[in-house]
This record gives sequence, structure tokens and C-alpha cells, in this order.
Amino acid sequence: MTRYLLRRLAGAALVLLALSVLVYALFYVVPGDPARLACGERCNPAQIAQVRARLGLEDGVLTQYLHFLQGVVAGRSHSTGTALVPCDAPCLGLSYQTGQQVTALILERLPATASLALGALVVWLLVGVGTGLLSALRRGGPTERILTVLTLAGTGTPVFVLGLLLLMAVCAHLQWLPFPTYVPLGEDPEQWAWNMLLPWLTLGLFESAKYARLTRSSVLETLADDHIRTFRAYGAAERTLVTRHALRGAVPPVVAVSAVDLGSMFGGAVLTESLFGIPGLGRTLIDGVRQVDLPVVVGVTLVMGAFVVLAGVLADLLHAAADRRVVLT
Amino acid sequence: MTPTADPRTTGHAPAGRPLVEVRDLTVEFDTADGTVRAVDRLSLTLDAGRALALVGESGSGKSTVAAALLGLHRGTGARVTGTVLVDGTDPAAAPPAVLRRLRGGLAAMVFQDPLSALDPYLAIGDQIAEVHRLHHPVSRRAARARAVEVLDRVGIPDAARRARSRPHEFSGGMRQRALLAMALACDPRVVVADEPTTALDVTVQAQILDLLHELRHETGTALLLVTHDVGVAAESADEVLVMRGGREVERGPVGRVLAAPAAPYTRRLLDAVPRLDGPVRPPAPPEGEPLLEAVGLRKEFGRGRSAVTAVTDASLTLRAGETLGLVGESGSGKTTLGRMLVRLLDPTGGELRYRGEEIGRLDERRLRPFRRELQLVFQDPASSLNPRRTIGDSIAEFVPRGTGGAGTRARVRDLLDRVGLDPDRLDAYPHEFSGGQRQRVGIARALAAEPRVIVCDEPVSALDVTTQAQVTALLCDLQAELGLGLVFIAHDLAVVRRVSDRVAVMRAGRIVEQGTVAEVYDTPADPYTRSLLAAVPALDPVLAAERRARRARHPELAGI
Amino acid sequence: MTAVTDAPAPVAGTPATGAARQVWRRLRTRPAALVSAAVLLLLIVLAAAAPLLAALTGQDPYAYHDELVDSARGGVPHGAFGGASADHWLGVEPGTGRDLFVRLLYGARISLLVAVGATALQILIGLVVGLAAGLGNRWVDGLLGRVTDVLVALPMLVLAVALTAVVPRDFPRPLLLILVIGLLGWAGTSRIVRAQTLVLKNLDHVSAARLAGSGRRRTARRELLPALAAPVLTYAAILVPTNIVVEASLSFLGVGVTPPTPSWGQMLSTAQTWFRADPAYVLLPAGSLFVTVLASTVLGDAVRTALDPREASRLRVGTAKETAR
Amino acid sequence: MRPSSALSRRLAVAATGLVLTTGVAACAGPQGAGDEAGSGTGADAAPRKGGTLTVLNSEAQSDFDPARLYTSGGGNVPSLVFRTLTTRNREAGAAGTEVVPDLATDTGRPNKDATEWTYTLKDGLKFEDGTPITSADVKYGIERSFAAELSGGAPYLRDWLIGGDTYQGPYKDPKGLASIVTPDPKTIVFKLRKPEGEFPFVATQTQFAPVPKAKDAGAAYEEHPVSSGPYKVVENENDGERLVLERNEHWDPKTDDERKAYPDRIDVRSGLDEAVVNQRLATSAGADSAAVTTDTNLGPAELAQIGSDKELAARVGTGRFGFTNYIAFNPKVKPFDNPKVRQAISHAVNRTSVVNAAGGSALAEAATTFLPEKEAFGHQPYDHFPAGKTGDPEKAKQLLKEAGFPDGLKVTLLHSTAQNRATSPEIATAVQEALAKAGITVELDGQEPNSFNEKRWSVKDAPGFFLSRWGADWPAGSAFLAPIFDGRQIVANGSNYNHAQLDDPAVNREIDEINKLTDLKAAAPRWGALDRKIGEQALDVPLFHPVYKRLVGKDVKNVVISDWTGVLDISQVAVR
Repeated sequence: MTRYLLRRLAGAALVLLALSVLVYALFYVVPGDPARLACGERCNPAQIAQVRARLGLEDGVLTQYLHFLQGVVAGRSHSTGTALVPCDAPCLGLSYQTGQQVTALILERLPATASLALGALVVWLLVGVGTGLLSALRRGGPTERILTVLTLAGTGTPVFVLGLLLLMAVCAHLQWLPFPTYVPLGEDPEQWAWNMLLPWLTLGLFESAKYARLTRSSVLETLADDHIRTFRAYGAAERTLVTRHALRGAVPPVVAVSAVDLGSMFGGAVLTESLFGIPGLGRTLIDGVRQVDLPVVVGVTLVMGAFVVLAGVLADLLHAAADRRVVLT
Repeated sequence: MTPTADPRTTGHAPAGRPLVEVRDLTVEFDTADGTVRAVDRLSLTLDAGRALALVGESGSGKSTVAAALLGLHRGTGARVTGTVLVDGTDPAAAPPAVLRRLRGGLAAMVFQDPLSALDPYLAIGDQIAEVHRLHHPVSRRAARARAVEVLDRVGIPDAARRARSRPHEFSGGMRQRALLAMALACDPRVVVADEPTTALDVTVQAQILDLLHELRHETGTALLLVTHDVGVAAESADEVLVMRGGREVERGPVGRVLAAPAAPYTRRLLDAVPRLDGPVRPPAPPEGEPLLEAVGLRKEFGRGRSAVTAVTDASLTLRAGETLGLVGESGSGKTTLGRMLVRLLDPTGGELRYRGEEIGRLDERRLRPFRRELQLVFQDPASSLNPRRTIGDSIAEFVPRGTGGAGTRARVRDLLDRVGLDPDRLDAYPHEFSGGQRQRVGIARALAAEPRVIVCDEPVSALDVTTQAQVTALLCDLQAELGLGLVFIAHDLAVVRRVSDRVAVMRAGRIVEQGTVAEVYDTPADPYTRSLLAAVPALDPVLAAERRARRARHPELAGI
Repeated sequence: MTAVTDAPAPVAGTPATGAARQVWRRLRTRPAALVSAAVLLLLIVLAAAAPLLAALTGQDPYAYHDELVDSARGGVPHGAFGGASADHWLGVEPGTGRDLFVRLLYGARISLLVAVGATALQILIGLVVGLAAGLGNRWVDGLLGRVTDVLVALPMLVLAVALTAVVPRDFPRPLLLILVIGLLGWAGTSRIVRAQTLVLKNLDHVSAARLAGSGRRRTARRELLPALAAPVLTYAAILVPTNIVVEASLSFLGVGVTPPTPSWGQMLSTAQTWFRADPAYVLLPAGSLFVTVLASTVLGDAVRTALDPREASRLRVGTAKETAR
Repeated sequence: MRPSSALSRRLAVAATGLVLTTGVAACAGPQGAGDEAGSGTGADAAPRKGGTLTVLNSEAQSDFDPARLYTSGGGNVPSLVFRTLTTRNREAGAAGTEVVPDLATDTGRPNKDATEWTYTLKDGLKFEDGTPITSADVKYGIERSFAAELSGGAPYLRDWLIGGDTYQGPYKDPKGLASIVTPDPKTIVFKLRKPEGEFPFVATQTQFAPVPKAKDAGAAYEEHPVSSGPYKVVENENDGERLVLERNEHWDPKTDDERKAYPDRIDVRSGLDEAVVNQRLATSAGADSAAVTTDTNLGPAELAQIGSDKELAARVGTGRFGFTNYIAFNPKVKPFDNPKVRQAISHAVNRTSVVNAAGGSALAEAATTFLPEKEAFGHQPYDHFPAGKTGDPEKAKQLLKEAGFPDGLKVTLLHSTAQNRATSPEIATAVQEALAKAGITVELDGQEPNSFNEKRWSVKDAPGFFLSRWGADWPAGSAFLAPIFDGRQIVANGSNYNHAQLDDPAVNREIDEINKLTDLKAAAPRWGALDRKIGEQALDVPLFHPVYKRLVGKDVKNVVISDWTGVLDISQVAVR
């Protein structure tokens, strides 16, 4: 188990290393001069050169990258003009544009993304899994047909379309909810929840379609399994078969896929965040890309990648926990 | 064992009426290819405490009958007509509550594959407790105690602790015991066992059959045993009903039917069953040249600490015109050894010589000249042929090049004819053939390469017994005719005995005994060989009882 | 030889000849699948005939109609339903007065072209990588596995945004979109192909091919590729709607085709501010996208179920990676 | 050239091209009917002190350092904290374009040729900690802005002060800048390289705010800049995303005629989506009823909604900032070297389509002159190459024929992909469509905002034909014409704004002459005449001047919108 974890984590580190190299290489060819952008408008060449030197852009890409690695592993310090400000490991550098520490920036943006992802998780576990279960229970009947159509409709709707339609219906026509504004949880928990409701619903319902299908097919697959026949042959009622035995078969895939989805959502749901104006990691990254803000892009990409990779490990662990037959090697 | 020995004779069945009564049962399914009549006007009766074996080859409808007893066809779209009464209850018509009482409470089913028949996510004890509570209004705790009790009864050591294990933590035999315990936990009046030992090794099979016998003796439960293996029926049943194509062929006391079969099909069936006392091959031909020699062959899978040794220190010699039988239970390494012999697997160590030349370490390119000389006939005729290619195409690939298109085609037709298939069917696809026919295609394909050595890896174990006999006969004929060296791998000692000149017995990756058929079967030197031989079911119920007694007296023969 | 007495038994695996017929037979009984196929067919015909229909309605997708919008009110179209009229069947675009019906049709061309092209590329790369990983030794498999991991860990939409910025503007945009989506989205395909290859290569008939002395490449071509066709094609059926959404998402983020070329995602992107003032403008591209993705999902599902009912549910899970959220 | 106050943030957004921030339009939006009201709302009741003013913004005040801010007073919120030598006259309309004294007793005393400017500080000026403000603090504040770490300010000090081009700031060069002299704690003198009659305008910029050397923390100073104005920073979270300002007890209203400072507390919340800002202002619920925005304009879709709601329309403030959106030509690139080609394009442009693309007539006014239509700029009307309301393709075709392109022309137009309705695809396609009617096929080259700016600001790589725009750093002709048409302002290695790369000795001479005038009233008409004259060369096609419309909360009073900034002045707003 420990060996497994170590091996997976080493693999994850390798993937992240490759990821950072890739992003550095890619951004090296992206047009746009970060020094000029950071300098502001109407900078003269001398000033741009000074900024370039301060940002360390005069070094070769390799040197820059090694400095970055050094920052991650051992920390480094940056000049503010009057003093050197230490940036402790894992230091992801300073934003070219705002001079803010990227680590701080990420920590600041993470709560918004996390509250979106976790709320959506609740929605898809309730709605998605519930729908899947219900349609498995009522298989062959009209309920299942209606649910199947709804689920397919869900699969067929891009998240931003779903969000727009929800906005139109819930806010504009019915006026049930205010237009969503992100309020940090720490500031006003009640407002936070009300304002996140629509984003949660949007992302959660969008994902629900997938989970409904997953749950339904897992349940049906399990219902076709021999051990269900055993309990049927021993007089168990159909409902017991679904709720006690077949649902259990749906738990490992749902848990595993949820972990993976949650991981990639913790890295930011770009479209949902931008639609609802949630200041999360996804928007931070897109902004970073557009502003040629390499430290931000690399930092956020690494954090996103780490979430995805770790979610993969977590998914395997949860899968193994939910299904004891799975042996981790 | 007699009905009166049953403490619960106050059942619903009126006195004098059988416990299970089936009259004119017909079951039909609709499939994409039309209606299939799986059971055709079958009738049977089973009295309390008695044991009836339904024997038949695949597709005979025997399992369908078993399912009908518990009403398992309800809601599946199958059409069931005729009368079925289990202790007075009609499983096809009973209201759901009554049906649920019948299932498990009156008749408990023991399924074939013990791994898939148990819920993989629940502890075994909980599953048994759950089933127990379905029929007995007791507390959770009491049900769990009962589960431990029955697990202990079926011989699970340390039952209280093992009750918390999940199915995958049990061995195959233990799982089958657990299934029996589940049946036991419900106190049924009849146990319906559907191929309960088919997935098990022969020694484990013997243990389970012994246990079944013991339990029945103790509780007086009736038994309906569904099996394809006449030997199993002989071991366990009082009466036997031979089925074919959904119909009854013959019915009678087991001793009578086995000793003096009335129906021609039963006779053919019995003739086809390989026996340990059946005829052996004529004495081996004079010593031919050594074709294939293995010296200390070894195979490991994986590396480092997770490495698993599948075969170790395997040495054998195969001569032209000779058949070497390789027997062992599942996991003994016989298939791995067989595949190393034809270099489908690379040996980790040891030497492999073909006609004096070392081929164990040749790479794929240098191996190419030898490839066609060493052929393999696979166990599963369904997966060994590419379903997307005609059989003619599959065979032609093995015909040495340079024969020319027309020549190749003629050669393929020739080969098909040689293995007893219609040469005109060379453009047919594998799914258009039966299992036995496909195995013949597999043999034709091996022959097409004009090999000197053929390794047959369980070539008949997926086939029905009558087909088995035909295919083994074909192999023997071909070998004699072509002077091939044949390695015949099987788990069935009787089959190996019938075809081999010499036999090697494998256990846990090692060859534990090697010698002529006479040496190994008549005077086995290794205790493992002895226990294997002791576990083979006999076709004579009297003999079976004797051997059961002997096994009971000498647990070391069974206690593997 | 002795006569063969045992009867043919049903068999696992579907031969090529029977597959098409079998799929058709199963599809025929599913009205939803047939309707979806009809909708898609209609859409393809409409998209292909877009210039013809434009000529028929007398509308140009790029022509401005300043008189049709209310300049004093932010450029909202005059009249109800987004300015729908006999000339402009589905109304006009706010701010420009361009005809929405014709723009929707032209947008369909981009959506379908990019989705199908990207799917083809994903399948191609996925096949090559998956086969190489499945057949190669430990090192090749490990290396390709890590490469796939990196790809999966990459935030695809964001990287696509960066990539489109790198490429010169005169590079044809639809081709660029195909390349970007194709090059970044093959991980799912390669994982499926690898898994299938690992199963297939241990099948007896593949081993048998070695006994005939055929080399690896020949074995891959003759034994593996035909067997991979079914799972890969069914996976492609899932990828097409996914890619339609990805294309729309990229256009939504502003890195799709160059204006004034219409695409659904770009229309939605500009429409999102208008959903109160001019709901028709939002609903048209949203509805088109919805119907297209729904129809191709239903059809893909049906084909997959028809080909292999048991495999269907497992493949679904593999799509999680490409989701654009 | 950088627009003032709130707008600067707005443009920063546009420049960095946050396609995403556009979000969705107002949700539970306004209903009803009505028309656009004037700028001042709630004027009936006299404004009183007290209460909390909430500011809802999309962009965070991430640079809160006087050295790094570009505009006059640093825009709106910073001007509550930073006082400068001079400042904007905080009055509505044209009066608001004047410069007035702030820390200084007057707007500056020039020597004869306007190369030396002297200021005297008022009495009783104090920092938030009670220490008196001296001329050395002003000098130090200016010197810091030369440090590379604190880049971002306007270039005028570097260009105008003697030695400014080489000075590296006080961290590297503690001796300071010799061209700023502080003979005593009250007096400060600036020595310039050449005459600059508009120096008082430059002295409104935040670089002229005093910074106590003892409190300077370099780049970290922005976390808590020391206040010289009516409010001090008590909270600064997430790099300026949440700011709370409270009264600075050491600010003496007697020394400050401009800032009214009615509210007790200013609560700035940014990072909001623009649609959210507008929606919250429209709803005006709770604290939002006392809210304004300093960076978010109403968009066309929102206007379409508001159009029919009297109550809401009354809360819309409308303003015009000195700003021009135009098509730029680079005559160094063929075929734009040919004046007839440039004229043909001028004739062909359909300004109705362009204005619609920019958000309709309520948000944009068609422009035929380069200078904004305001007296302060000395605007003189002209339309040298009339295109009518919807373009004159016939005239254009004829000119093209004369230019040697009888079969039409194929050209590429560079624009940005930002959704700013200024240099964005909507405008570009409107131009493309109009030119097509004149036989000119336009290929669009849409670039991410960064590379777009780099291209158009590059002397070497600038294409021949692109969208551009210009906003005045202060409301006078020089801030508009000098950077765009002065041949000596062509910057080879930095950002060049003289897109036409015009280096006409006559134009250069006239610019120098007007710059010597310290009487701005006299200078204005000469700028207007110069604009009209340059216009004849068809070096650009003016397209439109934007109009800014912003909502305020229900309880907001005393909304003052000057022609300098075009948006409400936060220092005048009252919430009681």
C-alpha cells in the first residue's frame, strides 16, 4: 500500500515536471512580451529593459526554468525595490502583471473554485445518482423513458448553454433567484450559498446526466450478475435486490469517476466560472494566458495538473476501498 | 435419507405425493433467431429425502428445469407451460410472497460458479445471515450466529472469523462450501444444485460431493442435481434422468442406468466417458528420435518482489510418434509449460532443444524457421479462430508459402477433409460451426503448417463428452498417421490416460511424477498423484460409495 | 472420420459480415435512433446546401442591415422575435442586422466539419499510440502511458487558447481547430485501444498468428485492427458530439473561427449578454447546438448498444476527460 | 493619452482582453418605460455627511501605489487618498476640464519660456499620521516613479525633466534627481528640457503625490499607501480586491476645495463580473442602494433593457471623455502610401454600422474629426472626405480607379479579439462589410490584445491598416495631437503611437509653438486648426467617440460628471 502510494506519487511528480516543461516551452513561442505588458503603456525602451531584467526575462529559457524549479523546491526571493522579499517553497514565482506571489494568488482563488466543485458534487450525487437509480428501478416503464429523455437532453447540452438557459428561466422569467454574485463563504455564508445555487445547479445538472447513465448502467449490469440471481433464488424482493445489492455495484464506478471529475473541477471549470463571474482558478488561468503571465500560467497549470493526477490516485484508492477485490499494484 | 427420517414431514404436500412434481414442463424462449424450446414436455418427481440427477450435455435443457423449480423464469419473457409443484406450491403462479417463501425456504439453489454467485461487496457471513432472515424472523445478531454455525458445519475453519471475509478472499472450494452453507441456513426441503462442482478441480470436487452427501444424510433434504458429468451423478444420486434436446431420454435408478443403459443415446454417452479403467492405447511404438527436450525449464511472471514462478525445473523429452500427457489441476503451470514448449512464452531459465538445437533463447526472427514445426491446438475453439476471417483463410495462413493460391486452396480443402469437415465449407466463418467442429478447424490449422510437434492445450475440455471422444480419436489417428510428437495437456486424468503413452503430473509449477501410463496410473509413486486418482468420480455407484468411505478414512488423500 | 454430431452453438464475437446487418436490425426497432439519424442527415444536408439556401432566401450571411436594428437602444432588432420576418425567417443579429437563419446554417458547417475532422484525428493518433503502448515493451508502454497522463492533466481548453495564439492568423482556422482538438484529445482513444490491445493480444487467435510465423506488424494489421474497429468506431460515436461541444466552447472563449465567419459557439458568446433583451438570439444557436449534440449522442448510443450492449456502459466512463465545463 | 480615473481600469481590462469578464447581462433587470435623464440624480435634496459608500467594480485596485498609477489623481478611488500639486476641477461639464490647485497654492508659476515651474505648498498639510507634508516628500514621490519596480506611470516626467531619461530611481540612485529642487520645505521647482505650457495638467498625476521616505516599502507600499487626502486605507485584501477607506483625521478640509468627502466610509468590492455590477446597481438592494461603480459601463443589451424603465433611466449617468476610435493607416505600407486609397476608404466607411457595432447611438457618436468634440480640445468641425451616414461607395470606387485600382483592392485589417467594442471584431467586420461595397476586399487579422498592441505600437512591424484608439491624458489638444502626429515622438524601440509615422517639419514646428503657450484658452483654437489641417492628409479615418453610461444606486446623491473624465467623481458623491 505504502509502496503503491509512493510509486503513484513519484509518477505524479514526473507528470507534473513534464507538464511544467511543456508549458514553459509553449509559452516561449507565444507572441507577446511580458516585460512590455508589465511595464504599462508608454514605457520607453530603457524602462522595458529594466523590467525585463527585474523579471529575469533576460536569462535563457533554461535558466528561467531552473530558477522556477529552485523556487518550487527550495524557495527564492524577489526584489521589491527597497528589499528582497522571501518567497518560501513551494514558490511558484511572482505574477509578471501584478507582482503578487502566485502561491498566494492560487490560495486566494481556490475557495471559489472549491465551493463550486463541491456544491456541484452534491448536486450530481443527489440528482445524477438518484435519477440513475430510479430509472434502473423503473426499467421498462414510462418513468424510465422520461428519465432517459431528460438524461440524454442533459448530455446534449453544453454547460454554458445549460447555464444560460437556467439564467433565463430562473432569474429573468421566474425571478426566483438573484443574479449570481460570488460572495466568499467566510464573508457571509448565507449569501454565499444563495449566490452559488445557480452555478451549482448548472455544473451539477450538467454532470448529472453522465452520472445518471453511469449509475443506471452499473445497476443494470450488477442486476444481471450471478449473485443477484442467488439472492433472487433465495427469496429476496426485487426492491431489496436493487437497493441493497445492485446499488452497491454502482458505488465504485460512481465514486471513482466523481473523484476524477472533482479533481479536474478543482483545477477550475473555465466555462462555468466565466459564465457566472466566479473568481476561480479557471478564470485566473485564462487571464494569465491572455496576459502572457507565465508564472501564473505555470503555477495554476501545475496546481490543476496536481489535482487531476492526485484525483486519479484518490479514485483508485476509493475504488479499492469500495470494491475490496481491487488490488492496488 | 428416507422420507421418514425427515423431521419436517408435515409439509404441504399431501401424504403420498412427491415433494417435487413436474408434469409436461415445456419452456420456450424467444431469441433473435426465433423461438427456442429449451425444455420439451418433461416430467419428473422427487420424493422427500431422495436425490435425482439430471444429466445431459450442453443445450439439453437441464439447467432450465432447475430454474423452473424456483420460478426463476418469471418476468424474463420465457413461456412456461405444464405443471410444476414444489411441496404443493406452483412457482410459476404463486403470489410474490408465497414465491419468495418457496425460494430458499422450500427449495434452495446452489449455483455453478461460486465466485460470481456471491455478492462481491458483502461479507460472506452477512450474506448468509441476510438469506437466513428472509425465512426466519430472527434478530440480526441471531442470524449472524446462525451463519457462523452453518459455515462451521460445512467445514470452513475458524468460521467466526472467516464469516467476515468477502468472497474473493475465499478459495473456490471454500466458496462452494459457503454456498452450501447458505442453502443450509434456510432449512430447505430440497436443494437444487446446478453443476455445483464443474468449476472446481477434481480433488476439491470430491470434497464438495462428499460434503453434499454428508449434509443430505444428516438433514434428510432432497437433492436435485444438475450435471453434465455422469461420474458426479453416479457419486451423488439415487436416480438419474438423462436429458437431450429438452426431452427425457432415459430415467431410472442410477445403478441400473449406468450399468445397463436402455436408450442408445445413454449408451453412447457412457461409452464416450473416459474411464480410469477403460482401454489404454496400444503399447508405445519403438523409440523414435527425441524431437523436443526440455531441461530445467523455468518461467517467472513479473519482476522483483512481485515475481510469480509459474513453472520451475521442468524437464521432459518428447519423441516422434509419441504422446506425452501432461496432467495437473488449475494453476499447476501445465499451460505455461505447454506454451513455452512452442515458444509462445519465453522461458526465464533452462534449456529447450528441438531436434538437438537450442531454441529457448532464440529471438523472434531466428525462431521463424522453427515456428511451423511446433504447433499448438488451443483449449477454446471459439477464441482461437479469428471471428472475422473465414476458416479457409485462417488455415491458409499456416500453409507454407510457395504453394501458390490454387495450391493453397486445394491443400486447405484436403486438410478440412482430413479432420472430418466438409471441404466446401472453407469460406464459412467460425460462428457457423459447432464447438467440436471448430476444434477440428484448429487441428486442421495446426496440421497445415506441417509440424512435427503439436502441443494440445486442453483440446477437449470445453467440449461435451461425446464430442470429446471424437476429437481425441481424431488426434490419435493423425498422430499415428503422421508420426507427430504430441503433448496432450489436460486436467482430466481419464482423458489423458486414454490418449497418452507417457504421463507427467504437474503440481504448483513442478513435474512431480513422470512415467508410462501403466506406471503412473497403476502404481503412482507420488502422494499427490494418488490423491488425484482417488478423487476421480467412478461411474459405478457402489464403487463410488466405497471410494467415498476410503476418502473419509484417509483424509490425507483429500486434504490437499 | 467420424460424423460430427454436435449442433452449432451461439458464439462470442461478431464477424464482420454480420455486424452491419445486425446493427441495422437492432437500430430499426429504436425510433429515437432513427429520428436522430434523420435529424443529423437533415442537418448535414442543410449545412452542405447552405449557399444554396442563402441564395433561396436572398440573404447573405455577412450582409449588414442597419435599418433593422434600433440604434438608440443598443442595436436591438426592431420587431418581435428578434426581428423575424418574411425576409429574415429567424430574425436578425442585434447590432448588425445580419440574417440569423443563414448564419446558423453556415455555423453548422463549421461545427460539423471541425467535430468530424477532430474525431478522425483523435482516433488516428489514439490508434497508433494505443497500439504501440499495447504491443510495445514495458518501457514503450510506460513512456506512452506517462505522455497520456500529461495530456489528461493538461487543462485542454486553456491550452487550446494558448495554442491558437501561437499559430499565425493566416493558418486556416477550421483546420487549426481540428488540429488543436485532435492533438489534445486523443488520450481517451489511446487508453481504450491500449486496453483492448492488451486483451486482444493474449487471445488465442492472435497467438496463433505468431505460430504461423507472421511478424508483429502483420499480426497487428491482420488480427488486431479488424478487432479494434468495433470499439474504436463506437468510441468515435461518442467523440463527435463531445467535439461539437469543445468547438463551441473554444468559440465561446473567443478562439474559434475568424469573424465574420459564423459558428454556433461564437454566436452564443456574443449572444450571452442579450438573453433578456433579445432571447431569440440566444435560443437559436443554443437550440441548434442542443439538437445536434442530442441527436448524435442518441445515435452514437444506439449504434454502440447495437454493436455490443455490454461494452456500452464501460466506454461511457472514458469520456469524462474531454468534458468541457 | 490614458483616459482618466475609472476608465483607466476599464481600458486595462480591454487591453488585456478579458473576453470572459463580459459575462451575462442583467438578470432580474429593470422594467417600465422612460427616457434618459441628465447626469445628476437626487439633486432635489441637499447632500449631507455620513454613511457608507459602496463601490462595485470589476477590476481590483491592484496598483495602489502613486508611482504606478497612470492617470490624473489615479482615477477615482486613489484620488481620495492621494493629493497632488494640482488637480482636476471637480465640476460637471466643461468647467470640469480645468486644472485647479490642490496641495499647491496655485497651478504653478512658469518662468518666461515655460521651462521652469515653481510650486508652493499650502499651510497645514499633514499625512495620515499627523506629520507635516513637505516639498521633499513630493520630490521623493516623483523620484520613486523612476524605479523599474514601480513602472506604470505616464512618460511625461521622464521626457520633460532634465536628466529624467537616465535617472533610475532613489533605490539605485539615492542622490536624487537634480532637476527637482526644494529650496525650502514649502517650495518645489521643476526644470524642464523644453517649454511645456501644459505642465499644470501633468502635475495632477499621482506621481506628484507626497510619499514619506520613512514609510516607503518599495513594491509593497501599495498595500498601505500613506494618505494625504480625506480618507486612509484601513483594509486592503487580495491585492486591492477589497478596500475599506475611512476618514483621515489629519486631513483638513480647509486646505482642500475640491474633495467634498461626504461619506464616512468607502467600501470597495471588486472582482465582480460587469453584468453583476450593473445588475446590483439596478436592483439597488440593501447596501447597494448607496453604491456606485468606477469602472463598469452599461452595455448595449443592458441599455436595450433599461430603455423602457423611467426609474432606472433616471439613475443613469451619461458622460463623454476625450476619446476617439479610428482606423489607422501606415503609409509606409503599400497601397496605403497612396493618399487616394486612404481617401477612398474614408469615403467608403459606413459609420452607422460602426456605431451600431459599438453599441448603438446611445453609446457612440460618429466622428469625422480626430479631436473630440469639446471646447477644451479646441475642436473644429470638418469632414474632408464625406461618407454620409452609410458610406459613399461610388465615390470610393472612383478614387480607387484614379489610384490605379479599377478592379478593386484586397487589404488586411488588423484588429484585436478583445470584446471592447472599440478595436474588436464587431467594429472590424462592420468596416469590412462597408468596404466590400466599394470593391475593397478586407481580410481580418484578429489578434489577442497583447500581440495586437505590440503590432500596432511597433514602428517596424506595424501593418498598413488597423483599428486604433486614443484617449486624452488631460483635456487639451497637446495630449491628443502630439503623441500621434509629432514626428519626434516616433519611438523606434518602444511603444509608438504615431501610427502614420508622420514626421512633417511644419507640424512639428506648430506643436512646439503651441506648447510654449501657458494660456490654454489661446492654445486651444490652434490645436483645432492643426487637427483640421492634418486631417486633409487622410492619415486616419475617425470612426466614433464613445459615450459612457453608468448606473448609480437609489440613494446616491450629487453625481458630478466632468468632461475631463466623462464619469462620476467619487469625491463629490453623497449617500445621505
